[in-house]
Amino acid sequence: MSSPRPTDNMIKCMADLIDNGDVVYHGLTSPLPVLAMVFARRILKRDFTWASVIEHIEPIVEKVKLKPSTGDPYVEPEPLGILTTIDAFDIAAKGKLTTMFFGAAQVDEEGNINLTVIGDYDKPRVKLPGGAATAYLFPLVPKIILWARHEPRVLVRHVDFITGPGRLRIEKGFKHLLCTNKALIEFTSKGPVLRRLLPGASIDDVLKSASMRIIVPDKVDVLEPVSEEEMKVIEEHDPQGIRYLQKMG
Amino acid sequence: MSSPRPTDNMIKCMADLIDNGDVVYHGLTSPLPVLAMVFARRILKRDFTWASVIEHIEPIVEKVKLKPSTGDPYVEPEPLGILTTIDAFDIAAKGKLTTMFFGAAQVDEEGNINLTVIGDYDKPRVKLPGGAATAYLFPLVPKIILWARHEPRVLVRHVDFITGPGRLRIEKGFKHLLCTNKALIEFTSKGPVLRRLLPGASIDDVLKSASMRIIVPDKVDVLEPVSEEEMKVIEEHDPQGIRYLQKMG
Amino acid sequence: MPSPKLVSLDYAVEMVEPGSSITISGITFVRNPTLFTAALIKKGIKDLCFIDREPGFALDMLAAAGSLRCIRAAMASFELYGLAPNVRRLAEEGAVEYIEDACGAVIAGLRAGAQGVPFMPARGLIGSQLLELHEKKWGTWRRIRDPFTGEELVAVKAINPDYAIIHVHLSDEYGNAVIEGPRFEDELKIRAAKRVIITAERIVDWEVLRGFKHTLSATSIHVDAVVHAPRGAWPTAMPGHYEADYNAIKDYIESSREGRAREWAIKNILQKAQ
Amino acid sequence: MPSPKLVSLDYAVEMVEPGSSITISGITFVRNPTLFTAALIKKGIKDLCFIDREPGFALDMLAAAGSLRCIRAAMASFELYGLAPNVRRLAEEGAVEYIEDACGAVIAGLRAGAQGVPFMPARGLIGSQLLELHEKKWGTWRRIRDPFTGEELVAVKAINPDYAIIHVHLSDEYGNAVIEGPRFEDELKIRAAKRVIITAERIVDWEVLRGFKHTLSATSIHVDAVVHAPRGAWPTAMPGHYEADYNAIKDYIESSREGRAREWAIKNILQKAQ
Repeated sequence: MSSPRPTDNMIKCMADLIDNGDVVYHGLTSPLPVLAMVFARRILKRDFTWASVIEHIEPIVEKVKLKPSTGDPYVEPEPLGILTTIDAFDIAAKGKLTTMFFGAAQVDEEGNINLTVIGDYDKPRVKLPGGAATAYLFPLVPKIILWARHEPRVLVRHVDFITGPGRLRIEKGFKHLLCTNKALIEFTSKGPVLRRLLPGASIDDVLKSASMRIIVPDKVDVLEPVSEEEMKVIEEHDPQGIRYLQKMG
Repeated sequence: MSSPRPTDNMIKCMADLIDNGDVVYHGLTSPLPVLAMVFARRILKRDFTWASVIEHIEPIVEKVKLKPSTGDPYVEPEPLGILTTIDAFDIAAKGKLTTMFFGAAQVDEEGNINLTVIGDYDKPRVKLPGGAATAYLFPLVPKIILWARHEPRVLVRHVDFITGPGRLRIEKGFKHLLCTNKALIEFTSKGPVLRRLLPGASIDDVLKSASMRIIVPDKVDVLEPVSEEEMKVIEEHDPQGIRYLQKMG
Repeated sequence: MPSPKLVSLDYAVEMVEPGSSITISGITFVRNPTLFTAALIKKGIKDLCFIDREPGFALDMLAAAGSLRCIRAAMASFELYGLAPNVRRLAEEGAVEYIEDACGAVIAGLRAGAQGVPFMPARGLIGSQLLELHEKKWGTWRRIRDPFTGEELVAVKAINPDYAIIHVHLSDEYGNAVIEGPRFEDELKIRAAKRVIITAERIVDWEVLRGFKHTLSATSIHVDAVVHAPRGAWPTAMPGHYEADYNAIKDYIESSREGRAREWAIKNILQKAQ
Repeated sequence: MPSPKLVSLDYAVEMVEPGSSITISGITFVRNPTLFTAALIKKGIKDLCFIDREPGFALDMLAAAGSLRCIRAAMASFELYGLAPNVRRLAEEGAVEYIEDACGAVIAGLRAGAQGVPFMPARGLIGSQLLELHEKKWGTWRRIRDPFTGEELVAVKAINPDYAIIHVHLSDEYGNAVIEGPRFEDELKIRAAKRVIITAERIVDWEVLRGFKHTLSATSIHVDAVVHAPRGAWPTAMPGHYEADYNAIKDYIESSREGRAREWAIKNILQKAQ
């Protein structure tokens, strides 16, 4: 067994944001959300409904195994049945899909995210893969958990392109959270607020590694590092270390 | 075996309006349409797609057996699969549901039908069962086959309430046909035209038994009565004579 | 998967508030939630607004028991037995508000309700006098223009009944449920209603559902209560389980003529089941 | 049931006109109609407009072969292998018109297409800069008001691709077909497209379908051609039949780097199948 890396602590941090009664959905390119959902169910014993882009509702969680695609049906075997994405998004339109994860190439101080383009839309410096469900679900899902690398060019003041509008979420009183490999940040009407440090990260580090201006409150929690037992569970579901390909450390 | 009655000839007349390649749908309270579909498939060898309110696509036609409800799944057993009414109506919205049958309490000279109310909507003299799909499908289905009793109070000049708008159909160039227990009538921009007499009915009889003014062209066809062999097939599918409860004679 | 929702018939019946709007599963004589309906009328529920596309038997039970304030349907038929007898009586007496709808419009309204949007554009309908009534009298349809081409269409207002009572073939205790055979609009109703009560021929373990390769008609996310109701659609047909019992239906019609339809239903449906 | 539609792969490929719009089944590495796509690029098809929600492998094959004039997708990803490599190249070079869509909007557009209405109202979307682009640049979305409440919504224009190429588990020779496991939007695509080509792992007799208690993913009414295509989704996954072949996918990516993706596909997908 290996010792936990920042990626693993990040998974634990994301898992802890899933509450009892949540209806949780993950999309493509989402190894960390999948493992966070496993962690929440198996270790934190959170009682939530499992849905995803795979369209397998309530797979046997013990049998979940990461592959290079998180849209691959063999990642989440033996579901209770099929819940189509169409159906899941209709549930979202009614506010009943409570919890969704989104990766982001850029996140800014308002919690806006960019998955569309670096540079200008018509003359892209870098073409990004696209926002997928972002634009549709941002105004609808009561709790969104973003995940991103804690770097100045990722945590920016203003995104190049607003694929998902964070400000609108904050105005609606929705939960809008960001897990990085250093910290848990919550977007509020005053700006991004540091809520939790990941093991090994300092406040100074968190602030210096971001272009966005992060508010530091009096009390900042520190996440308990992933234990040996917890690490065993993570590795059981990702023996090849696919999660580290996300380059979160 | 019994000898054919006007009802049986009416079934044959309706069956003959089904063409190869049609997509045919029947609704509730439709013993004559069901038997017409059987007749068209088994005797006239018409190659059409069978759909209905039962949502059974392509049942085994040989096993179709009438019951007091034509929405009863046991009437059309062992389908190829389920084609929901939702799906069938979407097909209709695209003009691909080609052929539909409608009963009517009143039909008028424009081919409008009334299934809603005799008298005023708010103070009904007689409450009718309701138009079901009439209002929705009249503007969409290229061939509609109405069936009704040949009586002055049924074949009227103007219906009390337009549940289904016939004029709109004629303007669109859609086929709009009426089978009665005496005749086949086609609605045209000039009015209802007599196309075919049923065995035993005279032109005089057809005109006198209707309040609507029916145009008689030079050439009027006469339907060959249901043969012994054809009667055997009808009775095979309706041994109890449920079809006669429609009181078409 | 949040906590189980398997409750008794009595408990589920108590969930339905007087004055609310309700839709049910099936059509005329197929897969009506008759056991639940019989329990509802025994309780003496009042002032319900009933909405469905082509209802029949269970609607008439509610009509017979005086449980209804309004009926919205595209057709309310007992087919070869004529119009639903108690519905006809109420409608002709003016004892109930009767909103005649059209099949495609009911589907459009339920679709909007299921999708969480406030209206649904629909084709057809134009030319029928029902359009005037829906536009002016009931406010349920409105002529609109396609924002892209200007084409005239009808917008149907979303239908979100307070309750959907849906009888299914099997369900687990969480409300993950399967309807076999004809679906009608039941999967839309499950998604459009504010609260969903499933009555099921069989209650099964998760393991029965697993490996099932098709969509579930309902999931735990959609459902508020599950009731075990074997033969819960009798005398209407339960495809694959039992056929419609036309003798019982005729008996019900006979009782209706004598004003005893409510008693018939309580005795023959509810008491026999207990 | 009109005449059979079972045709050869070559015959079906000839049906697809250059310059038309096309959608395909599956997502990233699941149930893509790769065999059909390989035959299309071998033919040298040009100027297609591609539309899908979350395409991956087969889209990239078309991009590699220079078959595309435009791409409309909510995400075009090879997931942990990064953006679809040939799509990225074309997009960054400006060699293709790239219309970034959103999942919920693609679903809404396909729903309108499937239902035969010109647009579909949708929630969400407001606040994203994609809305401006769709409103002003592409004319595909428009802000509207609910005719009943005045609430602001987005109308998504109907999506009616000229062709849908859908890989399924089984079909009869008329196009009555079944998809097992995840459906994605494939049943909508079948209904929204002007012409539908089914490629099927298995061609079965009617008798196999009979007694099947669920809705068919496609019926003869919807389908124009059926092609027998065993392993027709490889190297993407066919749920219940075979898993995604990630080694082959990596090999394809490697070939893309060397500009040989088209050759890779023809050799490894098309020639191996023959």
